[in-house]
Amino acid sequence: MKLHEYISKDIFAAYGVPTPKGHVAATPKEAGKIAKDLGGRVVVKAQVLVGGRGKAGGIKLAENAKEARTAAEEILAMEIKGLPVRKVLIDPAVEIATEIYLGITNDRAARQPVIMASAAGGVDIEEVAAKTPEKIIRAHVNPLLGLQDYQVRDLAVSIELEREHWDAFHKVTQGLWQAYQRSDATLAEINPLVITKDGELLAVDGKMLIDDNALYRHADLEAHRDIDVEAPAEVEARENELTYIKLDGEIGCMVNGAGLAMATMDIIKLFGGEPANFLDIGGGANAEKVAAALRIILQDKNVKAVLFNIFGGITRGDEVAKGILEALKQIKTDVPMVVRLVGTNAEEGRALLADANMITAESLAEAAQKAVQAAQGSK
Amino acid sequence: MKLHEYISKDIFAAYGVPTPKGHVAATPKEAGKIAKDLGGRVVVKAQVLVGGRGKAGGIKLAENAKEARTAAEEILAMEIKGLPVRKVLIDPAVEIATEIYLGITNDRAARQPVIMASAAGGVDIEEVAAKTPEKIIRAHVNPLLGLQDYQVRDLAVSIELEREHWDAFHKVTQGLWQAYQRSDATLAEINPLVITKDGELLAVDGKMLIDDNALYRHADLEAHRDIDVEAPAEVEARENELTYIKLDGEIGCMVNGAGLAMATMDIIKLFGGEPANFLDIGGGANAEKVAAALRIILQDKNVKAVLFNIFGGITRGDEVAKGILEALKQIKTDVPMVVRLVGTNAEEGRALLADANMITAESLAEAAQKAVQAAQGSK
Amino acid sequence: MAILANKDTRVVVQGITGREGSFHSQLMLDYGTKVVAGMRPGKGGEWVLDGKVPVFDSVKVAVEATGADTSMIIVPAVAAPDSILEAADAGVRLIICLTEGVPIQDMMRVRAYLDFKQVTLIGPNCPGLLTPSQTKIGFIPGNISMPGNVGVVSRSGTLTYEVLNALKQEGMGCSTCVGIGGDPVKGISFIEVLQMFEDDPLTDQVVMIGEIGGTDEEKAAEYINEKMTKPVVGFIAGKTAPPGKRMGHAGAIVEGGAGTAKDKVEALKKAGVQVADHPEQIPEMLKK
Amino acid sequence: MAILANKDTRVVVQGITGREGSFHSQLMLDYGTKVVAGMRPGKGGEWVLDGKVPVFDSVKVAVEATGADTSMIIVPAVAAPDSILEAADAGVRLIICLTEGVPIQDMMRVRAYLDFKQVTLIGPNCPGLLTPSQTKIGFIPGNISMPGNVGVVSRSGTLTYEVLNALKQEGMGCSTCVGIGGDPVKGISFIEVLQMFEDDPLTDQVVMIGEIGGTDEEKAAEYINEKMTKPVVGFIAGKTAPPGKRMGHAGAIVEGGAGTAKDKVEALKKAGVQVADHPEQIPEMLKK
Repeated sequence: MKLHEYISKDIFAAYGVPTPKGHVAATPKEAGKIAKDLGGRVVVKAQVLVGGRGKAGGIKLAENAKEARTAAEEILAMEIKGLPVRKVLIDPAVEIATEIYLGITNDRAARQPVIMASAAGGVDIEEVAAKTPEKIIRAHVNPLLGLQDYQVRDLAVSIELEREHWDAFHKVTQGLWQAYQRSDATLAEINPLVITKDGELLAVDGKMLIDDNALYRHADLEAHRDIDVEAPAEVEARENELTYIKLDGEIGCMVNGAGLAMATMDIIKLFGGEPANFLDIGGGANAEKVAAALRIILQDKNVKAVLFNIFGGITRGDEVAKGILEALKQIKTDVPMVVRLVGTNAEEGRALLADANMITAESLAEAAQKAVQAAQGSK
Repeated sequence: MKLHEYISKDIFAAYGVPTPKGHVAATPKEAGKIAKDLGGRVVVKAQVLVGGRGKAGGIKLAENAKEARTAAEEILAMEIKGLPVRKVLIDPAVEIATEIYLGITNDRAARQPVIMASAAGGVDIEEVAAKTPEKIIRAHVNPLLGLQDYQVRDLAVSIELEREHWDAFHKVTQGLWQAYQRSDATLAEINPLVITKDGELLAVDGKMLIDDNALYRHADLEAHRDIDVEAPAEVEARENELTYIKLDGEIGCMVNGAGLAMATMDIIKLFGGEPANFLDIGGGANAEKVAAALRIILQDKNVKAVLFNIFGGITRGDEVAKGILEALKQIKTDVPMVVRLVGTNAEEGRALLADANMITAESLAEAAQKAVQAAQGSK
Repeated sequence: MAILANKDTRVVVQGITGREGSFHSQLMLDYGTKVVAGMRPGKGGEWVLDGKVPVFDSVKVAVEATGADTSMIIVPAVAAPDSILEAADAGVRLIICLTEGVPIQDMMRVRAYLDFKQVTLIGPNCPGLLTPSQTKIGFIPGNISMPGNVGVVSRSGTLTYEVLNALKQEGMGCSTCVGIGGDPVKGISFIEVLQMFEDDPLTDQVVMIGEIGGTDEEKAAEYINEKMTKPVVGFIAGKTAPPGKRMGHAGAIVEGGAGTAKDKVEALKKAGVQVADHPEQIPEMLKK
Repeated sequence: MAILANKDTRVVVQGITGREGSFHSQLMLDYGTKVVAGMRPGKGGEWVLDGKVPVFDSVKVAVEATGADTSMIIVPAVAAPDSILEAADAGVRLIICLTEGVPIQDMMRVRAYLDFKQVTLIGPNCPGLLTPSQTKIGFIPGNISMPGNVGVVSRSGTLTYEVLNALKQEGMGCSTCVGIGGDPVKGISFIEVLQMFEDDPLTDQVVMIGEIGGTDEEKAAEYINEKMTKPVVGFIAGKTAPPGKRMGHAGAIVEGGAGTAKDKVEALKKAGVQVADHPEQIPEMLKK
């Protein structure tokens, strides 16, 4: 789950990382009030969960409260990459001497967290990583020991940080590590970490991604979930513990298992169709979940055919069949459906579906081809 | 550093261990007030840092506030094993069904913490350990991982705890572990951990020892240090970063290094003397510390001779000599002094002491013999 | 003999009393797997699966009492890290963790600890292992495969069943099938299983099923190129996945442009691996 | 050759710029020890000890630049755990930590981590190591010993000097002297050093100096009894120590009645070790 800049920075601050003393506003009036209280120049920043908001005009400098209010009004009316801006952050403007990049993420290959620092902060770090990887210093952190002070010093040395800033850098870096670890983050990033003209270190922008699997122990963070970034159908899917991603094609898919779901999408494409979605009903899905999944698929008016590809392991064919029948009781639809059930309790499932008006298939290739045909037929 | 029962239990409670809702009192009046507020039967318990207070009469049951006040009056007037009772804890009395022992300490041989549990709680656990060691279940805890839930379950199974108490036991045990770890304890012990007739688990008595080396990060605990348990000279020594333990003999010793200090005491005894103290001036002691050490030794009126045995490594002979001269400027004394300086800067030290009126020795045996003779001569 | 597990493998199931735990343990028993013990704290002393399998309060006691050498874990995600550590400390040689949804930082800590231990972990979030006609430990349906000389290793769950089924349809059997799981931080990796197949006299050919995300397939391709003599057929799922979107589990995040299906297919082809366009092509590729 | 360190050992000193650090580094240089680098964060680029030794900001850089293979740590207690881990991760093969007062739980974590690493730790709270006429790493004064065939291992600091000095007075030299330190949780133990002496062709006899507390001496006695062929002379300090009182450092707590001087002396005697009543008796016992 992505966290907004202002929430990420609040978390960093709670672990001792210095951040600008700004506040978030949902209206231009609030924004003006905050700017007035802060005094002086401020930055008004769109709080959206996509990159590139600066280029899109989502960050504006304001000399005073009046300008801040105007800037907020403009930004709050924007959509950035399709996402509405609901909140703006008003931070005091700072005079920047240096910009540093500092981030912690999981290195899956090393099976350890990795901390990265670069003197080339403030820009697109992925571009730095691609073009001048030597400018990014990396250090792996043993997950049982945690980040050691010597590692922080090594980073400071490697990015040629002036010694007068070492103590402040230590505080920021250990604070970021605590924020990463205690929040079950998969990414905790400060970009830029600014050294101001007054010689202070300040986390001017912040970003966190939280491990969805760990949200059960972070109810406070879950409460900050911004459902604007998800299509309504995706929200509904998540609430039903399904993974659904809407795509642009015309063949709805319901599959158990992420790998098989992707392979099913791939084979639809291979046979000339376009998948309308990714939908993984997960392991051990019961009838209720299957019914919810079918409702979600059919909400997409582009869908011209539905392909069920269920290979039973932990998921049982009979449960899936019951779910389909349950959903079809509730939803009146003419969309043709191709069903392929294999594996655990597949026969019981096929028996249950025998009387429903469905196209059946044995192999995956057959199922995909029939779904593509059905979709073309129903156009 | 030992912590009082009431402080240990406060710490346990902060980590979620259920403890009786009692309070500590310094006067009988306060004790009566607390008993009145608690209502019903209470236990009045002497807060002293020695074992065996129960047998010494330091724990009394009181039916009401009036009795509690009387009991507190009696206990506050006591000395237990030479220690004055300055505070009493008034806890509500509980109806005990079962008593369990639960403790965590450092197993130096295994280089890991070890958690111990026994169904034979409420008694002297060292006696259980000596006579029926099989009744104490032990589990080592990996210091990087911490106490795992499965280990807690294994303990519960092994002490044959009824399953209905497992959840409560889990909470108590993980709480005790947190208390142990976050307080840098060398011992955290609940004895007894009571199961009340109502089926509640309750830490009725608690004990913690804190690693002196870690007190720099526990200023809150250091503030609770009870100097009553230390002889005044020991307090003065600690404040000067010296380790001094008063003994009953007549030969004062000042030595650098604990091992050499013990060996020096041993050899004094071997040649017919009795050491008056253990005193380790530590590594790299400077003149000021040496002077303080000498003052402390000479405060003991039993001392008939002083033996300085300094083998320079990190400690420098010249610094020690300067300290002795410094102390002798301040303290007028007739006590004969035997000095043996060897190792780093020993010659410089001997040169400095050449004009002082001191007995010198080359070997340790010679020094000890001369000190024994001097002590006999000055009787 | 087979790699990792065979008919003599003695399994303790952690979480045997749960709905899925008991269902799959029964299927395993039916298949012939030696499910010698179950473990569920607080249920020690009971017998389950028609009184055939004793339940213990701890893995340690289960191992002592039944000689179990392998643990299968099918517990809620919140309990999985503790269960893995318990199994590791109880002295089993193989742990197969089926549980999905284990937090990644938990797994990083568990992995760091397991590095001390003489134990192999498969999973979490994996379908388990199948050595046809000998043993089945996990979700892989027994009836979709038969004994043979093809070793199968996969990051996916149900996609693996698809492949086993396709092989069986063509009369081809499997030496052992290992589902290593799709989580970003996990136990055994492609390379370790490929190495076992390379050394296994009963395996003549290998199928490797990967998906987008991470760089495990690329690393496996390097290993195949440098060390493997046996032919490998590969398949990569996720060619149509839009970049930057999560496809069901964390393993399927496309990280920083790397780990796309295209990259992986190219790496495998460069290593001499035949890569199938869809799973049902795999049998004919093996026949070549 | 000698055990653990010899004239070719290249030492980086962590904390070289401190008062004690520079003092003892100078004594080491004077003795002939190859002090090739110092380390002190924030002082990298400076040269110390009359411009003879370069200072680096990290052990890693010091190792890379100077080929140091051994680190001596002489930093405040609060920095010692981090310093040990830094040295271990920088790839030295031997770490000698002189610092006293390191919290025991810190040391337990450090030890658990070092179990992963190919590195030997001596200390903390130890006087270090002396291979006479070759190298001196730590506090042990160089002039109190000379080369010879007696291996010395000790839990104590200054008491060790006493023994070395007594040996020298009697014309006896030392192959290597190792002060393992008095802390309850530490690096190398008696047994490991005894084993090295047993295997060392330059060592013919061994002196082992213990003290009250713990059971290391008892375990060493078992080892001597079962494995050692070379004669061992022992000494135990603390016969007059009152039970239950702390004698200067944590190693000297008498734990639960075990670990008394009497127990240790008996265990050693049972293992065939001659035990001296006072340190100056040791040379004549070795002559027998």
